[in-house]
Amino acid sequence: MAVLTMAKALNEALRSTMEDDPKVVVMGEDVGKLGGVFRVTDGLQKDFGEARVMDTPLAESGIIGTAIGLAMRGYRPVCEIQFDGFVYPAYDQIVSQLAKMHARSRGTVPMPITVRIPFGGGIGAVEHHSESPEAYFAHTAGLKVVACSNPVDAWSMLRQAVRSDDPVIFFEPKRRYWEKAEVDTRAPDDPLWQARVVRPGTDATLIAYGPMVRTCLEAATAAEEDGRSLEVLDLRSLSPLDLPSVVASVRRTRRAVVVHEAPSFIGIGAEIAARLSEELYYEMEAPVLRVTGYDTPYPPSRLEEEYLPDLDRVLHTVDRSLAF
Amino acid sequence: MAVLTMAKALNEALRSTMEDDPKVVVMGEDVGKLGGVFRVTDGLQKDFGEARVMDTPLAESGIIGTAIGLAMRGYRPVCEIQFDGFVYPAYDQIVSQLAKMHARSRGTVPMPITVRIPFGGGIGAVEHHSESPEAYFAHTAGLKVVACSNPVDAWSMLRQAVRSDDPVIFFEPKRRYWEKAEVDTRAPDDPLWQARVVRPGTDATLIAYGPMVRTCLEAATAAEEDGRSLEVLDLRSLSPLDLPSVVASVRRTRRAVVVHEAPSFIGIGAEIAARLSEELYYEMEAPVLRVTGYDTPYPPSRLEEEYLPDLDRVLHTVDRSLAF
Amino acid sequence: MPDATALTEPPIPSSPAGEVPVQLLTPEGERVSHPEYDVDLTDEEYRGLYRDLVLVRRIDIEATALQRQGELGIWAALLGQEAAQVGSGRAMREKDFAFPTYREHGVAWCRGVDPLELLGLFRGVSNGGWDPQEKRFQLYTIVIGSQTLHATGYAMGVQKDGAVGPQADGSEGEAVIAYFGDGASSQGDVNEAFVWASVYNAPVVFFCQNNQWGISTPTDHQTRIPLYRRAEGFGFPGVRVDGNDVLASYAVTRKALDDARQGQGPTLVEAFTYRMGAHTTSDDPTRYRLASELEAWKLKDPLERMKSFLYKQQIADADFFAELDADADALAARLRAGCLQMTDPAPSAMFDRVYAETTPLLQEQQAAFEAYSAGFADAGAVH
Amino acid sequence: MPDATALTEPPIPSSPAGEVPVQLLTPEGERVSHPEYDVDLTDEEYRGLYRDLVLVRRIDIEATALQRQGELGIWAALLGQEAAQVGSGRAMREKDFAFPTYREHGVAWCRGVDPLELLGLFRGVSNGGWDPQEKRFQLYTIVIGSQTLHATGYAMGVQKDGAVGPQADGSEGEAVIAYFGDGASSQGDVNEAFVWASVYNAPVVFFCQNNQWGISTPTDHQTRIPLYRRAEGFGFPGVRVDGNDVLASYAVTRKALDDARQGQGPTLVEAFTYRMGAHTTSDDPTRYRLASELEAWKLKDPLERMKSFLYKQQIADADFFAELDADADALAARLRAGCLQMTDPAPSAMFDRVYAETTPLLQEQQAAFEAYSAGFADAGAVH
Ligand SMILES: Cc1ncc(C[n+]2csc(CCOP(=O)(O)OP(=O)(O)O)c2C)c(N)n1
Ligand SMILES: Cc1ncc(C[n+]2csc(CCOP(=O)(O)OP(=O)(O)O)c2C)c(N)n1
Ligand SMILES: [Mg+2]
Ligand SMILES: [Mg+2]
Repeated sequence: MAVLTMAKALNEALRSTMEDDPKVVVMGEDVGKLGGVFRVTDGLQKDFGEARVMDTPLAESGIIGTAIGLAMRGYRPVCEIQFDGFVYPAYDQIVSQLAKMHARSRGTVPMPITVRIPFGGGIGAVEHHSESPEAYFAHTAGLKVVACSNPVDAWSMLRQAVRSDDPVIFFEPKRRYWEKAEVDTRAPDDPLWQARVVRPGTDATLIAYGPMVRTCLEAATAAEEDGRSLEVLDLRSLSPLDLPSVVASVRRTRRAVVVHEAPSFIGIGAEIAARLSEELYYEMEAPVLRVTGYDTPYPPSRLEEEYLPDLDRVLHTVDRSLAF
Repeated sequence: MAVLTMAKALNEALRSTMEDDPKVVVMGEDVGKLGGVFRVTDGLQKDFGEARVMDTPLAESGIIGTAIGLAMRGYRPVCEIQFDGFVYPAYDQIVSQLAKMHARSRGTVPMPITVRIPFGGGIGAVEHHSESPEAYFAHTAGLKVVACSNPVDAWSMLRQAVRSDDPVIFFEPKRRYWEKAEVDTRAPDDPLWQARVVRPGTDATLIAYGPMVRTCLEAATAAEEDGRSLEVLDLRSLSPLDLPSVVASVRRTRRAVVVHEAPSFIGIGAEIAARLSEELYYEMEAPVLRVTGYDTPYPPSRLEEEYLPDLDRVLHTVDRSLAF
Repeated sequence: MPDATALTEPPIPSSPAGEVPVQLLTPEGERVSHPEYDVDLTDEEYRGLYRDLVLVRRIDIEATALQRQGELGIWAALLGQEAAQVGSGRAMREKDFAFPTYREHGVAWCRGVDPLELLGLFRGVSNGGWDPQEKRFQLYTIVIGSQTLHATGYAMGVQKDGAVGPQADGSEGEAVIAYFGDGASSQGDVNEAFVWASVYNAPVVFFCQNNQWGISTPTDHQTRIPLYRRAEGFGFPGVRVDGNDVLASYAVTRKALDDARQGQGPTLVEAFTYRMGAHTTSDDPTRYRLASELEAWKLKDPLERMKSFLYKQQIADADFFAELDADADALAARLRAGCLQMTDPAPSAMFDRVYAETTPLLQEQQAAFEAYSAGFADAGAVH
Repeated sequence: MPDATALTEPPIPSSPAGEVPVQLLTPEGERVSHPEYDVDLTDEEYRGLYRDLVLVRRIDIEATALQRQGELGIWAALLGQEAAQVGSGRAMREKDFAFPTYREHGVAWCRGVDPLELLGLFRGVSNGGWDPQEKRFQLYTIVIGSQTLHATGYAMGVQKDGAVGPQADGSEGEAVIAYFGDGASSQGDVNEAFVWASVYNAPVVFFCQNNQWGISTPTDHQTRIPLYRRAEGFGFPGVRVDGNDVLASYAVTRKALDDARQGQGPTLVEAFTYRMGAHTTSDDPTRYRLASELEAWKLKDPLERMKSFLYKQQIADADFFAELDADADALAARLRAGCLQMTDPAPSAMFDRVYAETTPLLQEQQAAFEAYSAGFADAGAVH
């Protein structure tokens, strides 16, 4: 067992799938010599060569479009999009080709492609470097969308994503890249599509993913001091959504607060609220509440702490929930 | 007062704003001599010239990107995207530039651009010609998103959209292009951002927009025979959402069913459900239910009738709502 | 604020000068020579090409008729482009892989795709029905330009597999061909494909059928110089071929594919041709182009010139033509019958194969859908 | 399935051959002549250009220092690219309009943008604080390539306004300049801008600073021929200029802008230069490039050669240089002080100006935010 940062855990996951399967290729801007701007692909080109770790031209549609062609030839590309805000030039290839190819071809043309996207704010960056575009992809039939929240999951989820025969949009919470944990690379993987209760509790469920899991854990710890027992559920997979786990948790706690950095309007939180209000109509004590980024463009970084959900806003909203 | 098809009403709206304001320019693929594949821009190039009605090169990012530049120069472009499924190549320009320019520039660079998109299914078309991508845009802060459902609104909403100093994504339900109504071009405009009760009722509210408004009206008529009084609310604006009107209606009927062609997962319906379950927590008799397209790629057209919400599915869901 | 009339017209320059395309067969059916390109086919092969042209046109005409009769939702006719497609399609070697648009019925034919599959697509029973790997012919791509990147990526894969250059089996390796139109040349994706292909020296041929129109938009709205010259800007060769000349289309494509498979990287082939029909059956070209233009192009008909050639050179006799006509009739009849017999997919199929591994939510929706539909069937039975 | 080692390396060809760029000043500061381009400036103008170079570099160095001290989130240094930027920036006429990337601090300087606004952006207090119309300099664009389409659209607007060619006020009309990098040349948007500009013959100059790198990616991963030649493929002229030569950069850009304003359409200018620093302060170029490369380019430093020229030609004396140094110090001090004094925007400002006409939902969020924040302030007061 080694103590790894999330970035390193992802790096090891790539390395191990590349060792296991010669068809796995890594491609993206600056993923080679530089090892990616977050060093997630560090050392891979050196060890696997330029044919398997490709510094591509600077064009995201080209990255995804050629990855699709490589997949048709039997490769298993892992594409890196440098930052969340730069995935949009590839949107057409993702939404109209990557997502639809399997259905279009009635399964004869699978798309075992992983698109890694560092996402979210909190790193003091300039515009377009702090976005949370996950709802765009989760709303798209044919894609699978996941987000890891810690090094252990980073390792096991990325390995499973790469091995998946479906296209997976893999969100990595960039402000958590440097967080560390013990990662047992020989432990059996938690199934990729399952949510996980990362802290049990009884008074309300905090539902989160990616960077907000830790925020929720901190909130739960703080709440404990006030005698409140909050359960924290890490969704891990956004599409498919592990609704049974969500329902099971909220059925117990009877209250739910969804937390994400992405804007509220038609975000993941809306879907969870809609589902829970239907599934647990007679069982909940309060409506599902949301703590999210505001419905504005991501602000200049000096304001990002105001924009991003934090411990206080989570607790404030838990209070509102409990007041129902 | 003239009887106009929706396509003609839109055409007249463009003509009238072009007459009113020499800065209005129309641009897109085949909008000139051909008058657009749906003839919405029919005759405009002939009357206003090639400088104001531009047949562009075949590239959607180019259309929106140059429209942004034209807007910076003081023009007021109305862009046509030929079909819903072809807007994605322009996604980056729409989401990262068009939507964010006003905020980025602190209002010094307004974006008075209208992007017209024929949307939705039901016309027996091949792939990519029947999509409902509205949630992608409505989730995007900085954009306004509307959908018209009838010729009268088509006329007044498009005129207001073009005059708006904000970017408006204007969805036109393509299978309703040929429906007719009397359009009084001298009547005062219903404000663009307001929903409207198009049929009052007491037992439940059907919430719809674009092509599904008529489907809901038909369902309400059919329900009447069974002694059920359904209210039909046409949202008209999806972003901003006229929540007060939605709440007012459902507060009266206590039951709501949202109907749209777009997939269910993280669609507009989810947002409405989330909002209503919070706003009317103690007042509703049933959870908000949704009748939507399935979470699959739009199927080959011979299956589209199975995919699209219809009168029966709406009534079936109303039954479910009433059973709560 | 200047008034409307003060706006100057954007000065779109007039149609790109017609630089002379490679030609091996004149519109009158005379064989001519070209310094760089030639074909040396047997009589049987010549007849084979003509046969393809005729059958492909017949498929197209039958499909158009079926659409008119309401059997297809829409049809995108290849009328006039048969030579470009058959020439390039036949230039491919067995292992080569093609990435079509929505109009490559002639190429599909050369790859052995049953035309009924094409009808199925335009009828709306599928989004393509053949197995792309088996036919070495991708599914039709409707979003303009996307497939050029797929082709380039596939070609990069060929390269990674070591399948470029002399192979253990004695062959010269594999090549890829990407089809697209004059309109498509404006798309970012197509130009990105040019970047990728040239930087990686990928074994891909970009085959642009310049049929003069992108729906109602003439080519001078997409480029102000001949399209084949686009390649210069990316550092690889471009060549313009007479796309109504099946022999030249064959020769030029064969050379480009062979160059690619031998490791010489991409070529852009511009097949200068003409869309003799409407853009699709939904289109009305009288709104935007003069009848005289069509008349002029009719004189360059790709079938006529090949027919003259076969006659003049006595490569084919009346029997051949009669037999071919009969075969075409039989093919058309088969297609018609097949189309009319085509059944819709089971509704519930729309939930299948969205993913390689389906999801609980989708299964839930499918189950609900099936229960709902069954309820209807029951209700129907009762009434 | 071939094993990993069987994969062939993609044969990326070696760096594009260095075709000779237009040069008017050698690295040693010798004035040389060029058959097509020249400048004829007064001594004061020569000194002015040098002054710009020095001040711009000083801004850059100060900003880098401020970033190191935690005052800026990040900084994208222009070190080494001063001549390309000052040359092209000063070539613009008053009404011309520039569309920058995120590195055009030198052009911003020429357009009269207060460098403090740039610091504000990289500090995170704004996304660009100047009024683009007033400065005729758009906001910085971070998404690679997007601004080339904006520039083209703007240029189409210039055309529609009749502002190309001789004007009533005696001027020769307006032109537009779009900045982008070598990496950006691969983006679909940039190539679409080329299509648009050439088809509409728009008065826009595409100014590509080929600084040899796109972060860690060398230019041979973006193109296999010199970038200025990309324009050929789209039917408009391309020219490579020594981007470390302020006089040549000025001359070539001036000519291209004047051509554009006179109705001769677009030109692609490739300014061949070198990014002497890191991509940004977050970058570590030692991971991907050799120190020797940097050393070689240091000999071509854009400031040094201009300084030698001024000295040798006795256009400037020691006093001038001393005074300039003092001015640079003063500027740096002003920036430092201004940066340290910069206040964050009011948090609630993030809800303002999302739209020209705000929305009820946003107002509701803003109100809730303000109430919540006020609650905190109160709470804070109590504890
Ligand atoms: C991205 C995209 N935009 C628009 C369309 C609609 N459309 C279908 S065909 C066509 C014209 C294509 O012209 P060209 O590339 O010359 O091919 P051709 O139809 O002439 O074979 C257009 C605009 C599309 N299919 N995809
Ligand atoms: C669409 C997009 N993709 C990726 C990035 C991240 N990124 C920022 S700068 C850069 C390299 C740009 O290289 P070049 O165009 O040569 O400009 P330079 O930085 O050298 O001035 C990249 C990849 C971005 N800003 N936008
Ligand atoms: Mg065409
Ligand atoms: Mg660069």
